[in-house]
Amino acid sequence: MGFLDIDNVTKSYGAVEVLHKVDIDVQEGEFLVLVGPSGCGKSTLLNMIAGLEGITSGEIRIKDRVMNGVHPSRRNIAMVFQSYALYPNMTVGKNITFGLEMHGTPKPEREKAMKDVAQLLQIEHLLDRKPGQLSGGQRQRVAMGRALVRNPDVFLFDEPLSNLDAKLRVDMRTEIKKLHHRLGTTIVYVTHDQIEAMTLSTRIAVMFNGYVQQLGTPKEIYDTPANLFVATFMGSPAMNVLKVKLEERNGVPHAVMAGADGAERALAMPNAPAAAKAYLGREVMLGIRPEAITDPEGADRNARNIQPLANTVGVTEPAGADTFVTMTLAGKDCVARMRADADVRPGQPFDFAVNMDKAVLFDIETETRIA
Amino acid sequence: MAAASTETAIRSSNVTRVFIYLVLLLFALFYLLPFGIMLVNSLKPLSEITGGNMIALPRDWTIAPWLSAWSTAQIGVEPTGLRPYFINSIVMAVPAVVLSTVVGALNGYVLTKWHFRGATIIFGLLLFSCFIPFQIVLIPMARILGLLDIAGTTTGLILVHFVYGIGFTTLYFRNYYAAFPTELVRAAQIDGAGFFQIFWRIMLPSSGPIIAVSFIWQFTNIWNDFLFGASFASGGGAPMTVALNNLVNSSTGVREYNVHFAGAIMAAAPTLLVYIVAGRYFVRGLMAGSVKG
Amino acid sequence: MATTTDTGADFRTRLQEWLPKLVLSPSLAIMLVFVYGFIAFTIYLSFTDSRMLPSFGWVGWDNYDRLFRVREWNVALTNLAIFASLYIVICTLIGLTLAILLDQKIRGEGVLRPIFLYPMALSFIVTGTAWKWFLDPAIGLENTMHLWGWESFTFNWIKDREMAIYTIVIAAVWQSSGFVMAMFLAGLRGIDNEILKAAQMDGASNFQLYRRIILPQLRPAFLSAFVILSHLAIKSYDLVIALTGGGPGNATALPATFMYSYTFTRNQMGIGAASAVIMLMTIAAIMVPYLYAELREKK
Amino acid sequence: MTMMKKLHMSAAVLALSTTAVAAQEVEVLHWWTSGGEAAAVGTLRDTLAAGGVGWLDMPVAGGGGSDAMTVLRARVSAGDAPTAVQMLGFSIQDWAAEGALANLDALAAEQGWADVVPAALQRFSTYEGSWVAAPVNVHSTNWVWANSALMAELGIEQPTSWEEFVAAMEAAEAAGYTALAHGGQAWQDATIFDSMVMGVGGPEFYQASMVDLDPDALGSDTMVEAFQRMETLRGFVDDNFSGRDWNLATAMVINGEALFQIMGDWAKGEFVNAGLTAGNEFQCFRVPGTEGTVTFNSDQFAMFNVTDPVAQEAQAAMASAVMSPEFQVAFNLVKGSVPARTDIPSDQFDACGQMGMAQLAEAAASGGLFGSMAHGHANPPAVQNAMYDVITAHFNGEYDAATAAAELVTAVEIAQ
Repeated sequence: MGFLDIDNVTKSYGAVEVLHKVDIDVQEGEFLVLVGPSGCGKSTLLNMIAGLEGITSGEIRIKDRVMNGVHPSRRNIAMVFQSYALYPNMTVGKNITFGLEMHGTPKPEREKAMKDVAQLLQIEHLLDRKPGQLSGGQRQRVAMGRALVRNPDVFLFDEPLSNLDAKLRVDMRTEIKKLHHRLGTTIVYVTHDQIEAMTLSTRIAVMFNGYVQQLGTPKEIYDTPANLFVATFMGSPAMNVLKVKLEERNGVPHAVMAGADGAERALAMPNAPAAAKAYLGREVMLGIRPEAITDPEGADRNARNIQPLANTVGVTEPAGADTFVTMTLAGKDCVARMRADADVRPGQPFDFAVNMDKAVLFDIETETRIA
Repeated sequence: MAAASTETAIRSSNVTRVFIYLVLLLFALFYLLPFGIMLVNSLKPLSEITGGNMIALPRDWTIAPWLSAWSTAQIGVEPTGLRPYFINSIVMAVPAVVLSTVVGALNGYVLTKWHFRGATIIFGLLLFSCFIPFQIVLIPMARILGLLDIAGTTTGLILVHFVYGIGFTTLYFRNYYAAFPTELVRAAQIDGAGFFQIFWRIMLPSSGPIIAVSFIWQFTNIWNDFLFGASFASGGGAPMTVALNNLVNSSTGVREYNVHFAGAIMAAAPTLLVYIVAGRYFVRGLMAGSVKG
Repeated sequence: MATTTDTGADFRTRLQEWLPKLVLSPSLAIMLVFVYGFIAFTIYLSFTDSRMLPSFGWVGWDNYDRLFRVREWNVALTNLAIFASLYIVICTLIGLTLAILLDQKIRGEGVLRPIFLYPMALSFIVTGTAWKWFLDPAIGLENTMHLWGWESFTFNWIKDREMAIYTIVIAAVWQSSGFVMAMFLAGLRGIDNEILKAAQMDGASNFQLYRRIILPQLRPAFLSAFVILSHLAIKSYDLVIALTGGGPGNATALPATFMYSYTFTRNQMGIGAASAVIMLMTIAAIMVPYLYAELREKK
Repeated sequence: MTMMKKLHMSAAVLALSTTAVAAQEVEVLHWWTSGGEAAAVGTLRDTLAAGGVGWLDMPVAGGGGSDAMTVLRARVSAGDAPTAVQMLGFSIQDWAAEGALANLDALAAEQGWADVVPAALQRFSTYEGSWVAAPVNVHSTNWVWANSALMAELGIEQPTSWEEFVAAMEAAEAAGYTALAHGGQAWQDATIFDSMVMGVGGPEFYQASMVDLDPDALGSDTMVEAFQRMETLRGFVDDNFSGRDWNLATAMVINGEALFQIMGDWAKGEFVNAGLTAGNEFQCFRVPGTEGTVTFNSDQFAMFNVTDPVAQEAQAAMASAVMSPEFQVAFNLVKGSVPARTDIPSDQFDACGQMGMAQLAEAAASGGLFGSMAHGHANPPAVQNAMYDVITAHFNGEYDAATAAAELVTAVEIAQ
């Protein structure tokens, strides 16, 4: 029993079901991020928690109170919108206290709450301005202030950072994380940006096509994606997914594929999951994150199974801290992530080191991880 | 070049600009002409009009026609001038404009922010009402006013104008509110504001331009209406247009054209004033909504 | 967008669910009675022998039969076709031209705009006489030109059976083109300047810029203008009465004047109602597809 | 405010708005809104005021009373008819047929209206033998108005035949004047058409074609000839006639720009207002060919049903005042028409007025008094306007005379 229970919830518009049996328990103080591409149903789910959309079947409970059919204002929640949704005709101060006023909080208390929040967010000097006079970052803070002042059970964030420029987005991200640490509130946060999801959350629900594809901590999601969708959606650059043949050689499963020159390459997978046995002699999808393919010196010292891979370098992309190297593997572009000073040159042969600890296998048909 | 530094990205040469100004001024002249004729002739003695050039300036300037039209001209059997009817028109137009604007705003709010099944059809039904020719409603409307016992009263007239204004005001507000961020309404809902609180506190304060459009449109239409005013008001309560028509359209007898023109300008004064004062909101309001259809 | 009811929703949620419909229902009721009820009544009247007041003797299609045998009705329909097409086209052209010119950062726009717009504020009861004078060859433009020494100038359209309908077009254009200008101006102001800059960098000339980039973006304004102008054209009444009274002869009769005349002057309410039904059907033929397209798109 | 109080208040407001009519008061719908005639109606109001009857004025100008008739329909549909309504000819009959008019028989009998009002007028004032309206005046419409100075200059005597009339106009045209002042509006075209029909065909033909609507008469050669005379007249009208108001045409005669105008006797007011005297500066005579006959129209006050006894009393007072010789004289002096009562001494009237009164009495006695088609006293509005359509189309050159006569038959048939 969680603090916020989403219990087998579905949503249909007419005959079309857009959310299928979503089941998530959120603990008190948890930071849950709903992430997925647009149209995956994440915003619909958030709106259902807020009470802005009805629930077709299932239950949503906050602190064990069933919220189905309860008016948004009675759920003791607060929401920060993508466009901030600041009331253009009211001052910042009014914007922040409007909710309290609607709930009948006496004026002195409202003033005090407003001052506290303004101080917390460092927007005291803006209180008498209208939203139109604020910068994007300031509006963002006001929108958060409006949510904070209500002291709700659950905070809902609907892509709050997507309207900010890149630098501000990073700053505000940190800001939100700090707030969460300081206040210890329960947060449900919607975003399509997997970096936000990774950095902010205590748990992530990856959504696609109205299904929760995987629910887990950022590390679980990243290291052991439940399926191909999660694997490719999370992480940047995306995970390399190669169609390989699984063969047993010397009693050890090997992923066999063609190199840039068309000749065979085989990567041993001694600690492949037990289920992989069933796939021996068949084609599977091999997932390797770019950072698991490095130059030998840059390979993870703690890794148990580093496989060498000789291949021709395609393109190199120095990105400052790292250099991304593209090569052709199993007929596809495959990205490796190197130290900046690795000595790779386009068109030259190079000996890569592949950390097969981090490799995952997927069934070609079901696209689920073989575990 | 001056144009390059301005916001519009269109550049044009100086020759073109002179040409543009010329065309605009010519059109301005064309638009001002009828009003100019009225104004010039309202300041002439009658003899100069019947015997002379209508575009010429007065030889003897006089404001007597204006005084006569305002307070002494014969309207029916009473030599009252247009003055009392002016007040009738105000008493009729203001409540009708306010009512239809408020209802239109509420309708627009419901149709965009509280969409429900069938709302689009209802909007279509409301919209089509803008296009009904008023002549056909005369007899059945009279019957209904009679049944409601408000025939021949200002209340009845207000009702009529209110009824046939709803379509237009709903159209304006709906299109305006369609562009109004729905997230604001959601935020207010979470903040605990109810249906009417959202309307009063969030929607209305941001509706300035479209209120101006609705006001201008409704006021002009209602003020200028003749058919309903003549049919549904009783003699003493007749609006300005009916009185003006009685002044101008007398069947037999001498026609005092200068007085007619003075009266006509007086009757037009409030609508002109509304256009000049609120006109700059008009384009803005249209921009915000109506043109998006 | 709004909440859809959950079973067992709390009172407030259900109230919020009902309030919008409650607020909308009086308007709907009013429309059903005062617009659709009256239209139904008119349709019914067109099948009766009503003369001075409504009466309810059923005569079938007789009124329609008579209507199309009356020569004046055909004149009115022809006139409407001429008037409406010219009026819509010219108003749109002038409105668009003025809007484009005004959009060139014109000094004095604040003065010019109300000048272009003000005719919409005046009723023809007010300006009809002035127009009549202006168009009258004996005292108006023609006479003035003669006084100024241009003896050969003639402008007697209002007296000419063939040309009189065009004077109606002139006055009507005078009244509405400013409003159309405002709609186009609003449309122009809503166009993103960056697109224009981009197009200029692509080497588009001003003419190309308008033809290829700007005009296509004004499509909603064109549609709105078309709908408003066409319904004004079909409803045109005051204008004709004030300017020509339908003359010379019946040369400028329009369906609206025809309908009024038959219903109220000639005590042939049945035929008047029949002509009103034809008018309504014409309006519906224009409006319903437009509404359908517009509203479906929005859904 | 409590609910009861609110109810009470609104009831009081309602009461206020309705009692206004229930008192000793008449509400009068009319289209006499311009200076002179409005003042004339003012004398009626003053008469009633002296008797303690209030006057609620409801003027609706425009379209020669057609706007007022529209308004009347709205008022009757609303169940809120005015007490008395200015009305012309067949409209009275139509409203009486709807059962909307009051019965004035008692008052008429008491005051002996039947003896003093010409039978041709009673045809409109009574419905199925009962009085429903009080006639105010008789306008005769077959007048020619002429500029005396111009006649003298051109050496023209008063024409007594169609040929002399044409000759006189030819003379004026030759001298550079407009021979016939005319305004191209349907009712003005129809007004001269009345006189042409009467002049060509005589009283029997007028009765057969304009009143009885006999298709044979309407399509006859006589009708063709009447249309040909219209074409002749059209030749004497200046090019700028279309849409011109009748009073502007009258002004052309007054100013000496034009020789004649064919118009009803209301034109006299224009001459008088311009400071001209009948018989001196201007002349009036019957349209040549129509001497001995009078085509007329008559303004009447139709009285609508009222149920309240107080209102009935006020209505009777109004009818009585309209029929009083004092009002008939006072009003008609201003209006240019002649009294509906034939028993009124003519000494207060000018030369044209006296001539008009004498000829009216004469025509009434000899059976030469006919309702004017142009002014809705020969046939119902539907037919009248259908005739307008043809007459005005022909006058503007759309038909030749023969086609016009044929069209007239068709138009009248459709309108019936």
